[in-house]
Amino acid sequence: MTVALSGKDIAGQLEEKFPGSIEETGQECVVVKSDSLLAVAEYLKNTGSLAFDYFNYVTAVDYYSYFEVVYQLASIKHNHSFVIKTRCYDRENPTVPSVIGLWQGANFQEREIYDLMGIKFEGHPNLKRLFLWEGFQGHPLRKDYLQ
Amino acid sequence: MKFERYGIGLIKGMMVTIQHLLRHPTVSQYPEQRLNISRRTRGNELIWSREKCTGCATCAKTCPQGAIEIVTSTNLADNKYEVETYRVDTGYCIQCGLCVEACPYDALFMGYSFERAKYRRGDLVQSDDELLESPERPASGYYHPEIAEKLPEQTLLIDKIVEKRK
Amino acid sequence: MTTTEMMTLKTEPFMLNFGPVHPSTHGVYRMRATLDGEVILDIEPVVGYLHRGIEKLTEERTYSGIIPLTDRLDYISPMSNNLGYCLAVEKLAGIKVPERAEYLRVIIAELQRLANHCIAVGSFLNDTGAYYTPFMYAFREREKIIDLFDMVCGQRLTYSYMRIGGVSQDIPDEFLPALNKLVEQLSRWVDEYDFLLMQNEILLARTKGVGILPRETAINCGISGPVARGSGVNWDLRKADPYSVYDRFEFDIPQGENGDCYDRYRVRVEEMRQSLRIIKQAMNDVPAGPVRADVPHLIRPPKGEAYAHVEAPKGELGYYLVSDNSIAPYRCHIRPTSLINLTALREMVKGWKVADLIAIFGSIDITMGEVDR
Amino acid sequence: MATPDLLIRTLPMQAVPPDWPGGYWWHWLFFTVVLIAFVLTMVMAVIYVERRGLGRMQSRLGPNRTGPFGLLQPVADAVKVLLKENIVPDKADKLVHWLAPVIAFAPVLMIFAVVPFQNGALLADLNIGILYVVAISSVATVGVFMAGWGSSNKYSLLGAMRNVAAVVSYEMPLVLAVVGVVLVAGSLSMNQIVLAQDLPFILFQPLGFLIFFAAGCAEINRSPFDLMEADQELVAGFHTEYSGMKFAMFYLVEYAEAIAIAAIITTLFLGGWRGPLLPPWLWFIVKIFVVFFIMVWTRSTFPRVRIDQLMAFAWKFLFPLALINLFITAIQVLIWPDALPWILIIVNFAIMGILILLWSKLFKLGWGRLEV
Repeated sequence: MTVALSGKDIAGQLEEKFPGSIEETGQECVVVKSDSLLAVAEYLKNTGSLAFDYFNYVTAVDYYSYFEVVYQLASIKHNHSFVIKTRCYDRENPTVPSVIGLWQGANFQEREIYDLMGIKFEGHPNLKRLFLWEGFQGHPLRKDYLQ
Repeated sequence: MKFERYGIGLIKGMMVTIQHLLRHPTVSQYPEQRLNISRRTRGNELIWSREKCTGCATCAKTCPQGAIEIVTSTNLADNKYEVETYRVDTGYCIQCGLCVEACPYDALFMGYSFERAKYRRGDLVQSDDELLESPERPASGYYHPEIAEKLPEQTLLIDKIVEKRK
Repeated sequence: MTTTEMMTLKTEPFMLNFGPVHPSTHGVYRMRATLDGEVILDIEPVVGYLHRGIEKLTEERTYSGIIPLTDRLDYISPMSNNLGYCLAVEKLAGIKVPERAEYLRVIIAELQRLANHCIAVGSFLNDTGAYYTPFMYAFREREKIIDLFDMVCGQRLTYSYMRIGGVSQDIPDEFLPALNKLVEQLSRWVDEYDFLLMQNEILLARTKGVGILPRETAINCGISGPVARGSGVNWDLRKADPYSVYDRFEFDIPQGENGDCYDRYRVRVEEMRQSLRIIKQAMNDVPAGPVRADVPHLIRPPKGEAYAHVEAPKGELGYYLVSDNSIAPYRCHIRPTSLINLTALREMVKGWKVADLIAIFGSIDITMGEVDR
Repeated sequence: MATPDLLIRTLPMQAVPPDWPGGYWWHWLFFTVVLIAFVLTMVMAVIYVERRGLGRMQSRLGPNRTGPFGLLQPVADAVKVLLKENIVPDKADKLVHWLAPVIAFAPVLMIFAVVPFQNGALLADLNIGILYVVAISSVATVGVFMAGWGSSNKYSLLGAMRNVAAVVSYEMPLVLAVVGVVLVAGSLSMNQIVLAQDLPFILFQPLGFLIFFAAGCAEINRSPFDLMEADQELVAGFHTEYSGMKFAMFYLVEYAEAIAIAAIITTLFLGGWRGPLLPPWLWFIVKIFVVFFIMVWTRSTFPRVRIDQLMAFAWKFLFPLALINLFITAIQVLIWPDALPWILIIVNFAIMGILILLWSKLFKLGWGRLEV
């Protein structure tokens, strides 16, 4: 059974390591500030007791006042999973650091989010639209998108 | 990478194909040879019962495609809804069967026939009388086990092959 | 100029489009390949020709109205898609599924795995050039499975059989005897299949050592399913994170060693045997009882979010649902197995020949409906 | 007007057999008409055999709607394909594109000029018949390459390049296998080779037969060497851009070549028209069908090889074996000219077994990946 790690434990560890990086702590997730996302992700991946080597998915949710980017991680070695989230409040030019350097699997998914939600991933080597054609106006998955 | 097994694997494979040459083919010739379709077939039309329908429009709310259009009026004398129009655009219908499941009064059935190709999209719209059950438009047993029992048993390919090898 | 320089042929790379209309891109996938003669220097995948905006559509539909949409994701194995979605909603709303429905779900999902692997193996062998023979045999066997699906749900491709809180209807009386017969025939057939091509020298030469996906890359790229297991990753959600009643059955997880095309093919054939094993165990103790929990048709799950994943035939298929306590989900993200499995394609095909590109692509087994959504 | 007589005397051509009607020109006309008719009807027959045979092997039925048992399917196909619009790509080299099917088709018909249907029943009994076959059969490749180049399509070009590479490589083992037969028969004339076969040469030359069959399949793009039109990779190879009549020509070439190879195998290894009871021409046709059926059978079973494996198979497997086979045959012909045939047969089969086992062990296809 994959164990979903408790948000409090991880948040404690992260707070110790990167003070001020945690925005909110949920039951099975933490919300980190987007500027410290890369450092947190690297810590989660490379720490022996956590070893989140497997990247399940990344997605984004539009909550009108902010975008929430959700990363689900799993560890094949320890068989546990965890969710980290980050928020960007800028609607015009939302930017999140790309985790493609840590997990290759984020490649197409970040492009997909860029395409449909309009969130830019800094450091992505090939950030182009994935499904829609170049020159398409708007980002369909945003809640305020109208034909 | 080597030619490891001296071509034995090649010959084994050829034995399998030559055996199939002697076996009976598993296909059936459609327009002449018709197999019995499943008793629960969701054919591409809907069967509607005017008597049972109360005009509650649950089917229209459930339909994920919005293919069902129902117009009702209140009959004040009998104090009940009366269905004025019941129209299904089977061109939009995806035969998911959710409306049949949702109907609280068992007034809706999936159709059992399947050869309903038309030349124009407009011909695919069924309304009122075209939706009633008739000998040409039997109802399917989908979600209605009492109808399913009366329909012919489905022909299965697993039975067919065993039959022919004898 | 030295002699060696004079001897070296000057070549010039050229671009070639594989797809979107090509016999073996399994739909409308397009690879913009840079070739040097027959050798592939680079490929760039181009997707989106089948994009229907399913994730956007889900935001306007009721929770049960999404089930027919999930059929159209991976249209080779709709039952697994249904199952994954229903699990996610059940997790979100906290619904307990009756025992009988759980068993039926497992049987149906494993049959679906068999049907999917029939197509995967058949079309992979077809891609290596076996002229439609294994393809036809595989489709014949799939047909038998489809017959059973037709029997339980009345449709042959878009089943929509699973419902939130169970399955749509109970199985008919003739289902279990037919299943018994099917399992018996299928295990015979898998052996015959082995005989046809498993030891064929040409197939071995074409697939062994071709398109190697190392274990580390597989994990790093988030690859799942038979492709990952072919590379030796011991990761099967049926064992690692058992959903439904999978923890009650005994089965093995086949794994490859080298991560080449042949291993992926082998893993699929072995998985078919394991699926048959699960079905045999499950069909003997299907309990009696209801097949559907009492769930309202327009269900309103409480505010919150849930992620549920299943081991679909192609890999980990997940649904991330966010609910705002209305009749439609606020957001439904689908973790597309096929799209993520394609991540490593570029590394896998570099330096191989055109013929290998097709074989490697075929061995990943994708469905465009799921890639583009 | 001494030209015809001069032609007959100067060309290395045997005189017309006395029991055949007419003079030289009548003979020429008669056989030309017969050959064209024969090739066209045979193509239809083998297409039918292939489609029905493949169908049954794949547990389907194959075409069965047109005429009794679907016998008229090839006719229907032909009518359909001839009525199709002829589409030429905009950027194609029009002349080359137009000429290619003709150039591919002509040599295939010419092969049949030296194939004996019966004792002496052939258009021209050249005393270098088999050499003529080998020479002329390669010309079809030019047509294929023209098709690939003229279409200005990259798939076509890749297919054409593969074809040229394959034909150049497989010509060597093919010819070496033929030389073995020529040594045993002691003549290059096709008719003489058939007359020399009291026992079919497949018994004396089993290894030669296998080599010739494999190399022949590769030359005419039959499975498992059908890389040139590999439909899973190159859509349709060199004839991707062809339609209508011109496509029909290529389709015709494909099957006419298969019949030609089957006819040559029949002549060289299976005793040609010789056989008990049935009339000779019928024996000949029956044997062609048997050989063709084996081609259909392999096509339905085997996957396709890759281009580098195709080359490796020609140069590392078939070529050395063909050379060794030639040496052994030469030694046998020199040392044991009067040996009992049955002893030779047993010895040759044993040698074949040993050589194939040994070479399978030594043979390596090589590593397919290049660092880029």
